Formats: sequence, C-alpha cells, structure tokens
Amino acid sequence: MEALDVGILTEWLTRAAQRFGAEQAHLCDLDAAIGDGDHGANLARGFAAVATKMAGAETASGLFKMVGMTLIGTVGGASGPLYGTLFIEMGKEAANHATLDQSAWAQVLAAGLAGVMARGKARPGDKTMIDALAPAVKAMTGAADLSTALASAAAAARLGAAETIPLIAHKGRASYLGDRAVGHQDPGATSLAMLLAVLAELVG
Amino acid sequence: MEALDVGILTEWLTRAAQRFGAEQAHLCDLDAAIGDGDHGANLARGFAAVATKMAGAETASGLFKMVGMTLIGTVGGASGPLYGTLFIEMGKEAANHATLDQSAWAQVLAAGLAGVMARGKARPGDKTMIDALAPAVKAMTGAADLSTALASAAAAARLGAAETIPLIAHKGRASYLGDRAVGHQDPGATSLAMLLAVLAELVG
Amino acid sequence: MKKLINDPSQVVGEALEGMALAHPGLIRVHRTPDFIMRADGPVRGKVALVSGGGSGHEPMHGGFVGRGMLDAACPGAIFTSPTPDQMLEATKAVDGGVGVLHIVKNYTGDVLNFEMAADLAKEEQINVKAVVTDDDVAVQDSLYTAGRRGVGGTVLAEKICGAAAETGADLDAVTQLCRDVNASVRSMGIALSACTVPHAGKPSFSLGEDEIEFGIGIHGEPGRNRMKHERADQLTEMLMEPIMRDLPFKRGDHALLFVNGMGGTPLIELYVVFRKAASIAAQHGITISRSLVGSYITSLEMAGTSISLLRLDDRMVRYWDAPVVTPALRWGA
Amino acid sequence: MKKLINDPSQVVGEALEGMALAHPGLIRVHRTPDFIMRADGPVRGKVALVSGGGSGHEPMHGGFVGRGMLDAACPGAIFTSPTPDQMLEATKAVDGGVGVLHIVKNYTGDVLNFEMAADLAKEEQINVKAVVTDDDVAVQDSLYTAGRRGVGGTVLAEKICGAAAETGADLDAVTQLCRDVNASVRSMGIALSACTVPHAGKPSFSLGEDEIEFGIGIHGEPGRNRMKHERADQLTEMLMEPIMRDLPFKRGDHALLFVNGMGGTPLIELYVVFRKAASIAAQHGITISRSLVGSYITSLEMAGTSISLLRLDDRMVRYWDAPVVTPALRWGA
Ligand SMILES: Nc1ncnc2c1ncn2[C@@H]1O[C@H](COP(=O)(O)OP(=O)(O)O)[C@@H](O)[C@H]1O
Ligand SMILES: Nc1ncnc2c1ncn2[C@@H]1O[C@H](COP(=O)(O)OP(=O)(O)O)[C@@H](O)[C@H]1O
Ligand SMILES: [Mg+2]
Ligand SMILES: [Mg+2]
Ligand SMILES: [Mg+2]
Ligand SMILES: [Mg+2]
Repeated sequence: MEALDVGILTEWLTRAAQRFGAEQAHLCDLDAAIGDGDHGANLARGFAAVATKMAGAETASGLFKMVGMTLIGTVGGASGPLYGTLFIEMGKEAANHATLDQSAWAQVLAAGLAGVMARGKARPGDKTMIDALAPAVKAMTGAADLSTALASAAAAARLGAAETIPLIAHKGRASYLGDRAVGHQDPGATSLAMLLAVLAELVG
Repeated sequence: MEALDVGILTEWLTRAAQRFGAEQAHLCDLDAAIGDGDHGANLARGFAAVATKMAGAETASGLFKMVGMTLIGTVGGASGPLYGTLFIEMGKEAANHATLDQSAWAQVLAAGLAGVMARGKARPGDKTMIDALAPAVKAMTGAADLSTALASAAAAARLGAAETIPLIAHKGRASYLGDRAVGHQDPGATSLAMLLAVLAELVG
Repeated sequence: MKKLINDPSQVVGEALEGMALAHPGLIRVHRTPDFIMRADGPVRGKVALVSGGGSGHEPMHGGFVGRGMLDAACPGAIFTSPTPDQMLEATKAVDGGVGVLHIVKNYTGDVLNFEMAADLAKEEQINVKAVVTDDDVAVQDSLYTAGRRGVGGTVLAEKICGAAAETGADLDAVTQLCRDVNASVRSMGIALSACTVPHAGKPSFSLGEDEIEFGIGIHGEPGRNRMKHERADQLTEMLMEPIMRDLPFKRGDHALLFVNGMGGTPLIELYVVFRKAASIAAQHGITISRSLVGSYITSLEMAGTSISLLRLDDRMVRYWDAPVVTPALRWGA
Repeated sequence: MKKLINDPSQVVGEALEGMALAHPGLIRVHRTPDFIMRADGPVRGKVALVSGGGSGHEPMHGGFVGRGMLDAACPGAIFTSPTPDQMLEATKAVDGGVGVLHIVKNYTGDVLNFEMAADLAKEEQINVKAVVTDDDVAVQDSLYTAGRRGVGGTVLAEKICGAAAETGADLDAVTQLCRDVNASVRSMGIALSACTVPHAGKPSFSLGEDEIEFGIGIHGEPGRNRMKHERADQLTEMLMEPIMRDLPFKRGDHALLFVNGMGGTPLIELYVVFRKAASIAAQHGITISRSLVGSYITSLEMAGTSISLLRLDDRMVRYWDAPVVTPALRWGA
C-alpha cells in the first residue's frame, strides 16, 4: 500500500473503537493505579460515538476533524481535549496533502503531536501520551515504505509507553502522586500505542 | 443468712456492676441479633454509675430508690426505665419491711415485677425480661430458707431466659423481626437472670 | 473499625461541642444532662417542641433545632434513647409558658423515657403533651408487636409543627397537627450495608455481596427480610408499593416525597430513586408538589435509603414552606 | 458492588432527571448536552456563573445552582470532566449580556475542556472569564506537577461570588473576588475508605483495617501517602497543620471553617472533627466566625473528610451571609 485513503482510515478507527471496547477494563485499571480509573471508559465511550458517525466521510481531513470534534464532545476528562486536538490537527494537516503517503502521514502525525503538546503543555518524559506519540512520529522517518513506517511507529509507541513505567509524572492526575506513580505504565501512553498498533496491523 | 441487709445488698450491686462490665460484649451480641446491639453497653454504663453512688446508703429502700433513679438517668433505651422501675418499686416495697427476710424479699421482688409489667405492658411469653423475672418471683415461695430461695430464683430466671429462645417477640425491638427473632435468647431476660445469679452466688 | 472519633464513649459529647462551635447563632448546647436548644429560647408565649432519641441519626434531631422547627432535642448514646432527666431539663429550659409538645418516635425506649419525663414535667406544672410517630410500614401494626416505628415522617412532622408553633398555634392545635401529619405519612426503608456502632466496633449484621435488608428501621437492626439486590427502579417499586397501599391515595392528591439517605449512600443515587418514586406517584395521579432529598435521618454510615410519602393539605403546605432556620434545614429566612 | 442505580451508563442522566423533578422551582435540567441552570435564568444584566466537573461529587456543582450561587453547572460522567459543548451551551443559556465567569477546579481535564468552551463562547461574542481554583495543599505546587487541585474552597468561592453577582458586581469584580477567595483558602483531605465508580464495579484502591490515605483529592484516587489510622483529634491536627502553615494566619484573623464529608462519613463524626479544628484555630488566635459542616463536595460513598479554612474579609462575610436558594445550600430567602 502506497497511501492511506479515507476507506482504510475509517476501517482503522472502526477497529480502534473495537479495541478500546475490549481494552476498556485494562486501561481503567492502569488509570486506577495512578489516576482516577476512567481512562478506558472515556475512550471506549468516545470511540464508540466515533464509530457511529463515520459513514459518508469523503476526505481524510473531514473524517479526522469529525473524529476530533466527536471525541471532544464525548470523552471528557484530560484525554478528551487531547485526543480531540490530536485528530483536529491531523485533519488540518491532512487537508494540505492530495494523498496520504508515507511522508504526508509523517507530517500529519507530527502536526497532531504539535497540537497535543500545545494544548497540554506536556513534554517527553512527563509520563503522558506524548511519551508514546513523540517516538512514533520520529520513527516514521527513514522507514523503507509506508507499512514499515507504520509498524516502526507502532513499535516505537509501544516502547515509549513501556518506558513511562519508571517515570515520575509531571502532568495530569498522576503528577499528584509524586514517587507513588513510579512503577506504573501511563494509561494515555498505552492507549495511544494501541491506536497506532491497530493501524499498523491493518496496513501491515 | 436470715435476711438481706444494706451491706450485702450494696455488695450485690457492686458485683452486678462488675458482672455487667464483664458481660457487656456478650449482652450486646445477644441484642445485635434481635435488637440494636446496645443492651450490654446500656447496663454496663448504668451499673457503673450505680457503683460510684452507693456508699452511705442507710436503708435497703433508700439504696434501691437511688439505684432506680440512677439507672433511669444513665441507661436510656427500653431497659433504663424498666430496670429503673424495678428498683424503685423494690425500694418502695422494702420500706414496708423492717428486715428483708425470705418472705419480705419475695414481696420486694414481686413488687418490682409488678412495676416492670405496669410500665412496659409486657406479659410472660412476650420474650422480654419478664420471662426471667416472673418465674424467679414464683420460685421464691416454698423454698426452705433465704439462700435456697435465692438460688431457686436465680435458677428459674436462668431457665426462663433460656426458654425465650424459641419465642417470637411481642414487645421491644425484637418484635419488629417477627419469625426472625426465633432461635435467639432475649438479652433483657439474660441480664435479669445474671443479676439474680450474682445475688444467689453472694448469699449461697 | 475506622471512624473519625477519639473514644466511643465521648463521641456524642464531642459532637455536641462541635455543634455548639459550628452554629452559635442558631443553637445552644447544654451538658449533663445533654440537650440542644435554640439560641433564642425559651420563646415566651410560643408552644415549645421537644424531641430526642438515640444519637447516630444526625442531623436528626439536633440539626433541626432552631427557629421554625424544634425548640430542643435530647441526644442519647448512639442508637439508645435518651433519659428522662435530659427531657425534663430540656422541657423546662424551652417552656415558654404555653405548653410543650414532645414528639416521640415509637420505640419502647423512647416512649417509656419520654413518658417518665412528661410525668415529672407535669409535677412541675408544665403543660406537656406527646405525640408518638409511627410511620414505618415495614412493621406489622398489631397487638403482637411494639407497633410501627417512627422514622422519616418524624422529620416532616417536626418541620410542619415547628412552623405552626412559630406562627402562634396553641398546644392543642400543634398536637392535633402533629397527629394529622403522622396519620398522613408512610415510610419504608432498605439497607445495602450494615453500620458499625462505635462501642460495638463491628458491623451490626453482615450482608452478602448481592444481598440487601428490606424493611429496616434506623438503628442498624436487621429488616423485615433479606433479599437479593435489584436495580434501583425495582427496589423503588418495592418500597413504594406498601406505602401507596397503606395510605390510599386518590388521583389528584398532592404529596411531599422525601427520599432519605441512611448515611452512606451518595446523593446521586438518592436522585435516581427520587426519579422513579416520582414517576410511580405520577402514574397514580398524585402530584409531588413538595420534596426533600438527602440524608436527614440516618443510621451512621449505613448504605441505603428510605422513602416517605406525605399526603399534603393546604395547611401542611403552608407550614412546610414557612421559614426554618436550623443547622440542617434552612429556608425562607 | 451494591448501589442504588439501574445501569452505570445511565446514573448521571437519571439523577439529573430526579433533580429536575425534585427541585422544579429552583432549577431546570437540559439534556444532550447535559447541564443544570437556574429556573429563572438567564438573568438579564447579571454576571452569570458557570461551573462543572465530573459527577460523583454531589451536591457539587448541580446542587449549588440557583439564586445567589451558580447560574449553571455541567456534570460530566462520574469523576470525568464534562465536555466543551456542555459548557458552551450552558454559557449561552445563562448569559445575561454582561459576561460569564467560569469557575474551574484545577484538573487537567476540567481546565482543558473549559478552555475550549471559553474559546468557542468568545467566538459567539460572549465575554467569558475563567478562574481556576487550586486550594488543595496536599499537592506540591511546582513546575513538576499539574498544580494544586481545586477542592473544598471551590464551594466557598461559588457561594461568595454568586452573591456578589446577584447584587450587581460586574464581571471584573466577580472574577477578582473569585481569585481573592481562592487565594485565601486552603484545604486538606483524608480517606478512610475508597469508593467504587459504577462502571468500574470495584473500589478504586484498597486500604487495610487500620490504614488511611492522607492528602487525597476528590476522584477516588490515592492520596499523598498511606498511614496508620489515628484518633480524630490527631488526624485533625495533621490536616490543619499544612493548612495553617501554607496560608499564614495572624492572631485576630477571622475565618470560615468548612468541615466536609467525603460521602460515607456520618455527620456526627464531622462535628467531632469540627470541634478539634476550631480549637486549633482558637489556639492560634483565629476566630471562626462562619462555618459549614456537611457532605458538600464528595467522592461517592468514600469515608473521610476534608477541612477548608478561608480567611475572611468583611466583603466575603457579607457575601457569605447573603441569600442563597439552591437545592443544597439555602438561607436568607
Ligand atoms: N497535560 C497533558 N498532556 C498530555 N497528556 C496528558 C496530559 N495530562 C494527562 N494526559 C494524559 O491523559 C491520560 C489520562 O486520561 P483520562 O484518564 O481519560 O483523563 P483524566 O485524567 O481527566 O481522568 C494520562 O494517562 C496522560 O497520558
Ligand atoms: N415492653 C417491655 N417490657 C419489658 N421488657 C422489655 C420491653 N421492651 C423491651 N424489653 C426488654 O429490654 C431489652 C432491650 O433493652 P435495651 O437493648 O437496653 O434497650 P433498647 O431496645 O431500647 O435498645 C429486651 O431484651 C427486653 O428484655
Ligand atoms: Mg482518568
Ligand atoms: Mg438494645
Ligand atoms: Mg437501644
Ligand atoms: Mg477522569
């Protein structure tokens, strides 16, 4: 596959909704350890709403903006505006590209990352979803082709999520815990890695 | 021993206070099963107050009235007015007797029983302290001497308390439970039997 | 047992001291014997209302002392009725010269102790009347029980009669009104968990993971029967059924719906119950024109709820709406 | 998990319906998006106050909607901040033409969602300001955390600012007052038990028989550290110490003492805590001239308490005493 079209992106998000439904309890448990235990429920609710609305999207840009708005309107919590911003900024960038090939997708994802960082003010190492997203964006460049790039991004995100375990959190609820957050994987980084894994599995 | 004097009666109530202190949890447990779990605490509190006030009582009548007033002022619940009335009426009757020999004591106890029945409107078989007190009063008559009479009274009270086990309650909190009170011994009958047992042990 | 207390034997006294510090403008606390009275009492020429009962039901009754409600409340030990000396001293302290009404929840202990207190007060030339509340439909009212318990309806009676007294009704009128309210209200409760009395140190009963007690009182005692936990709507139907049956309502009646928390149940759940109870009333053509939702007559930290439904007449509505200024109920002033 | 609910996903909506049925004279409930607004809103020419946050903290915020306090409240899912569309619609619905103040508790989710809503409202020409409350001294306020959480002080800010708005203060003045209240209040909380979020179905953490969590927030999360349970007086000292240290009081200051229950703690225990907290304040020469005792900002059925201490100036006292007519706080009218 050379590029991601709106059909495959719709399929991605449909499967992501299934995945978050299945992983809801797992993500809630991660959040219960260092947050308030709702991350899985928040994403499951938000992506379930997304899944009911995707039919008829004509462009990747339009699709992503709709996804972003839907997440903002249904997820709540910290992850709602952050995931929402991710997709809205991805949608804005996607509008600049006729086809979403490897290089375009790298820019789309980078735009999403920039949006999340601007909104949430977190930096790498703060034990947030940024710790999965930033390495994924980096891993997109230099890969042989799109599917390899997506696989590398997913792998980098998974690794980045795992690497949040020893960290103290500096943003979000987990930051209230100080040392007590050490030893737990960040739920938002975990869900972000899942989202990218679903895409890699689909295209790979 | 031919008669009960104020010294022995003071000793009785002192030991009763100790006994109720020691049996507090047991009586509370009985009450928890079919009531609200406070009977032991109520009596322990009341008799502890009695124990601090007895020094200087000159007559049995005066002693009993003081005990009755103290119990009314410190026990609360159903058992406060009932135990209080028991002692006040015993005190009134005791005033009619120069010495508290076997026959006088039978009359004193009977007066107490009448007072409790008048105040609480319970009859034998209602699963209350009456079921210990009434048989005890009956057992006083016909015994060979005072100490035998006290022992018979205590035994009759103990038996009467045990015989409350299969009963449905018609008075007090246990009456709310209907059938569910069956199989449990009434706490008030149990404490009344303890009170009479302490006297029998002291004199016997 | 984890509680915010120092010593089980000091809880009631220390809480009274806390109340005195928290509400100096509304109430005064008297120790030994213990009672709470309104800060501006006695009010000359006004019928005084005195209630009381075991502690552990807060805010009842101490939280209802103040203008437009109770003149005094006598707190006993946890779940144990107070003693006649408390009631006598409270009665004397708040007597405004035109009589005192004792509002007594129907429990053997409360009734006997208040009876003794009334006798003593009468000896001191105070005109005392008593009304015994018994609104709990969980209990069979028959010769073979101590009679129905006084529960949630008592709160409503205290508010309504307090307003009547405040606006000048005489002792006979306030007494009759209290009987009328008691005759027009029915209540029913369930427990989802037991509570722990401090001096006992362990729960008063134990319930399985999906068991509840149906038809409970307010003293942590077991209820009429134990049953499987159900959804809120079904439990609400089961609570409403005996209430509606016992006090026949006719279409067009107006009622006050009081959904009470037993202490450990969050407010959000009480509103879920209120929603269903109101819809059941509506199905019967009954208009819920007044409401009360919250934990007002509790059993320490017990989880559960009780529903009280009071058929209203115009007079009750007027007195319900009248100003009340107490620690726990306050409006109109 | 035993709760008085029907379906975890319907709790918030059904409770909103219950609130609408229980308090028709005070509030109106809007569904999809969900918000609660005062029955007589929008009030032309009055600055409007909008707050919101996750559900499960009842009565906050919905119970504080009404005359003299909030104009609208936006409830999210349990412990999950609401979404910008709710806040936007609520803001539009209550805007009286002279600006809207968003009172936002400092949690990443609440802050981000309210920020987005404010941006959207500004696009629609509504003058929106926001104050973020952060009174919780349990959290280190530094570059390395999300900052202190907004807890009990928020309730006090909403009451005081609501009164200012009601009596005609303009948006700048109400905003400044809200900042002043937030700057003058500090809070600290402990949990004796965890709570169970309905969709999770199990307690958010587990505590041993004599363990407590010290320095908790209001979302069922663990606190600053776990420690041995102590007597109420000692725990109260531990809660008061960082409050008094963080907001230096001087002898002669007046303060409002707010002892809050987390949901599952009986009122009688809160008064035991109040007694000690007031005596600590008195030892420092601080006069507790106003008070609030009860479960006003809760974490479902969590057992525990939080203490908030607000240094009062005359203006705050006047606004605190001003009339308020909401489901949960009501006086003076
Ligand atoms: N400032 C931030 N920037 C980026 N991500 C954040 C930030 N704050 C929190 N997060 C992410 O959000 C996740 C929590 O999301 P969620 O549980 O849904 O929201 P909430 O914390 O409001 O309950 C965290 O695990 C973290 O990855
Ligand atoms: N009407 C009555 N007449 C005689 N005894 C009674 C009556 N009602 C209750 N009792 C006795 O009182 C006992 C309970 O006392 P206690 O637990 O101290 O009071 P309460 O029921 O108020 O908590 C019962 O076990 C019973 O023996
Ligand atoms: Mg979360
Ligand atoms: Mg008892
Ligand atoms: Mg009792
Ligand atoms: Mg959350």
